[in-house]
Amino acid sequence: MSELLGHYNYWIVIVLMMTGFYIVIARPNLIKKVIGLFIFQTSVFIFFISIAKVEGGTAPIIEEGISVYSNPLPHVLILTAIVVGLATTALGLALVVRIREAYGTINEDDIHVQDEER
Amino acid sequence: MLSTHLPALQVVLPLASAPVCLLLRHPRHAWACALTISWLVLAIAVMLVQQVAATGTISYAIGAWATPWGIEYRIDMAGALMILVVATIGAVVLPFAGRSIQQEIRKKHSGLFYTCFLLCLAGLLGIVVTGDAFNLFVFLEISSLSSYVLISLGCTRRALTAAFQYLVMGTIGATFILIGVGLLYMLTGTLNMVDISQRLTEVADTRTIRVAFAFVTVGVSIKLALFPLHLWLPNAYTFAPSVVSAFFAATATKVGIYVLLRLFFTVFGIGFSFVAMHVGEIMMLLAAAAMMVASLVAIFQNNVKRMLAYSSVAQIGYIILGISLASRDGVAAGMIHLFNHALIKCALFLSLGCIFLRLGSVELQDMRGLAKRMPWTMAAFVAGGLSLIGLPLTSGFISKWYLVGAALTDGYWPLAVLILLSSLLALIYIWRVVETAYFQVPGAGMPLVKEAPASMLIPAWLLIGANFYIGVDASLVSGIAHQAAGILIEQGVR
Amino acid sequence: MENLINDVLLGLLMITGFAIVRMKSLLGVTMLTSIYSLLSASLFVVLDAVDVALTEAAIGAGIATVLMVATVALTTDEEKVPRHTPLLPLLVVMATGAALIYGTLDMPHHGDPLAPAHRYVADSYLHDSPVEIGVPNVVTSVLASYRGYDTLGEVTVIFTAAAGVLALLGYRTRGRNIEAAGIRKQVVLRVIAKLFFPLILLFALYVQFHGDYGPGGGFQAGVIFATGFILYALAFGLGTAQRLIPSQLLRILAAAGVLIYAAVGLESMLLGGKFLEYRVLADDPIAGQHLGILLIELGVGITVASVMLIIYYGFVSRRH
Amino acid sequence: MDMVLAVLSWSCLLGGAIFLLIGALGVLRFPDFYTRLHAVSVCDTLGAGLVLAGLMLQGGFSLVTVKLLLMFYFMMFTGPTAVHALAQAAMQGKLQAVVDEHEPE
Repeated sequence: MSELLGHYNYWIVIVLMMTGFYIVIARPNLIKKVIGLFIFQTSVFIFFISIAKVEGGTAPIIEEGISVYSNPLPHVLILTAIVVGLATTALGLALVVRIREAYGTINEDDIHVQDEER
Repeated sequence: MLSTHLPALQVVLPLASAPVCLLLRHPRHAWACALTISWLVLAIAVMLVQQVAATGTISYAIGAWATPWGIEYRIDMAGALMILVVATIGAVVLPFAGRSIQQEIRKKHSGLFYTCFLLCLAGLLGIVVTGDAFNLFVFLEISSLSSYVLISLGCTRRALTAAFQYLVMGTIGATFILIGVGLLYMLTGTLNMVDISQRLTEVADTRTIRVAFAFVTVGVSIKLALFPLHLWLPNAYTFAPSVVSAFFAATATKVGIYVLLRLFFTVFGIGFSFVAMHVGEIMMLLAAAAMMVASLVAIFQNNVKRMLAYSSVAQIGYIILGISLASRDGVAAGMIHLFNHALIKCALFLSLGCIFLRLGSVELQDMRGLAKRMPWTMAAFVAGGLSLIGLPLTSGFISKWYLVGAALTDGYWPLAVLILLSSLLALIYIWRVVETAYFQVPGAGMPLVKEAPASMLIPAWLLIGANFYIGVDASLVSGIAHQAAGILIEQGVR
Repeated sequence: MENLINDVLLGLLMITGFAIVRMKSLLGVTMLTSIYSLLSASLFVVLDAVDVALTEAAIGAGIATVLMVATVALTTDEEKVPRHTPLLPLLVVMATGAALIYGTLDMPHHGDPLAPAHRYVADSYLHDSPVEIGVPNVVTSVLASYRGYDTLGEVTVIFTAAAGVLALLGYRTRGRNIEAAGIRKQVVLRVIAKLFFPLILLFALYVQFHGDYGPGGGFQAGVIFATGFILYALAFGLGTAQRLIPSQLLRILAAAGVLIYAAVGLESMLLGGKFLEYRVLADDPIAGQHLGILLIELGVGITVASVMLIIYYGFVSRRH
Repeated sequence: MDMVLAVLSWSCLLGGAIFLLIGALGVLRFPDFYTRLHAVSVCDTLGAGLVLAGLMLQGGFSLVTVKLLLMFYFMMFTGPTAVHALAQAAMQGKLQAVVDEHEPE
């Protein structure tokens, strides 16, 4: 039972990750794919930050009279990863805009059809 | 004094000159800037290889923080070989780019092209020299993002969809790597790869570490286009600008393979990767499938660039095959093929770039009788093709010789047969091009084209020359590769 | 109490996630994504990651949403229902999820203070950074000094994104004032925007320079700074904003930020230290660390702010 | 004194929560865009305001309270402005309000 209580947090985060992953690989709409990637990445960030949590700790800003802090290292990694994620999202969306201009659609299946015709 | 800072300069130089390149208004200036930097990078790479050969593994603590606390740059023989590959290809490809980019990319984009090229170069070099698992992810993303941009600059609209497809798959791969790194950190408390490997011995037999291993392996396999995760590669190589295809075919996937080597041997160790997780058998199977299936698909392609892209997937199979043997000879053979294939594929794509410059197409049907009009270009293509098949006196022969030898030593004789079969398939698809270019008459109304300019032919022929040199005297490459493989195996055995 | 908030937020995240899968209107999905990001930012606060929360709120719920809305406006709002039933993706996702859950079984419990992740490197950051760097916010000292090289990489990544958006979308450096037809009538909005614009910039400066002591730093400040200008551009049109801060200037600033960062690294090299070894920048090692962190955070802030604006200009000027 | 403060602050928090709940209910139940906007605007300002007031009472005379005051100040501006902008945009987009046809004469 304690096994279950100690890990259910991670399990929910895994469900969140898989929701994003599913959107990416199952949906033919390109915007939805980018959004799926965004959700997938954000959920991975939640996973990392969950690792960093220490029971009874506070934010890792050193202050008098506090001895237990949460782990700062995953925070740093995720700060970096958030920015990387935004860069990916921006680039992906820019590509979507250009694809729409070139093909007139942002549906992957329709794009395949157009590519096959040529 | 400067020589101690070479590992940092190797990466920071192209990284810091990319913004400068963005500010240069004239395309020629941006090109000149990128060219100078790429040659400097090559010079640094050569010096580093000498240093590593003289003193052994180099470690450079960035910010002077001791290893697990700060980020460490770590170069051993295997890393030095990879740096040399990436830097060489970068330096050879850029002179070619001047003319080719002028034609294939709109003028206002060329400054951005060189910016992204330098960023990609910095990213790839950063991946190779870093000793830190998370830093690897960051530089992986630098190289990936810049490569999405470089691919999307191709001249047809399909370049956009190819870039998007690569972006989606690449990001999934990177996120998988991130998950794996997170799991590793969770159980070891460190991000330095050597440090992880030391602390891993206590916790290796946990389900968490097994899953971490699976995730990083799958993530990296997407990046290196291991069959069947190669789906992004054919489109990306076909629709990217010629220079970009040449650069990526020689470097991007190869760096992915290097990361895989680091993971299997340095981080997880042979005992875990190959004995407990059976990654050798899985990789061998996938590699064999890649060699056969991708070569077969290549035969039926009418776009020569696409043909070469599928051939790349097959050749990655060869390299992985060598690694999957997990023996010193096997890994060395894989690395030799990695080096040789980088040279060959780059030369082949460069000659296609010459053809594209003159013809505006790389479709097989447009290449009828081309050999009479562009003799030097086609000769370069044929020379590269021969090496791809693995004829004696070419570098391809050397690497296949070592591969077959390693497979036979370990008693995998069916693999040797497969290598020969796959070479036969290579012979068929190369022959299709040769037959069209040399023995068919050009159709009526086909444009009368001139030979490609020297600035583009020289880089291609330089690589072809190196290829024949290795074909005759492979002692240097094979020496470095065997030394590197020895170090990897030593790290892997524990 | 904290656990309860944690669970409620996780539950809300799940609901939002499923709603995103099911919803067909892309604008609606965009809004839900923004909510998802905001919820995760709140979760980060509960999990003690205040710096990350600030960043996620500014980037995920702020800028990313603006970009998504812009993309939907430039393309289409409808999502076509897929013709085939996506069975294979479902299987792949199930397998991946199952693998991850299998992996959790040997993990240390959530919040366990004895977990190896907290005992080794991170522990000494908490103990040594007040002495070695002298900055109360440990996240800042790890980000800017111990792992400063990652941050250089990160600035480069965002710079790459700017180069990519410039290459893909470009923008007109000069042009007519593009604004939606109705915006001129929004008097209230314009007045409030004018009122808030300086306040937002002031707040950005606070976040930039207070990052040593509290949550904040170059990234967050840069994004907030850009948000101020985006608000201005929304209310007064892109042309007015571009007169205020021209595209060419942004290009220079984006490059300058990366160069400042790299220059700090090279300078410390010239002064006899390793790359990014700040302690050689001043006579006193601690003062050197402070100076180094200040400078690189400045570089980060400049690049992030100008890159965000470059990206925004790129998307908005695409509309004809 | 502490007791009084605690009771006051908790009743503020609770009251705020109730208003927020009512607002959310209104968004779900009201028939068209404008009435829903109405539900959001009134209850959001009051709900969030009360919650902030409750938190200020908890904070006492400290930096936190100053920050909360600033937040209150900003919310008083942004909430109504956003709702106003939305309504105006809807008007310009020619969005029709739903009018009850069976209104008694």
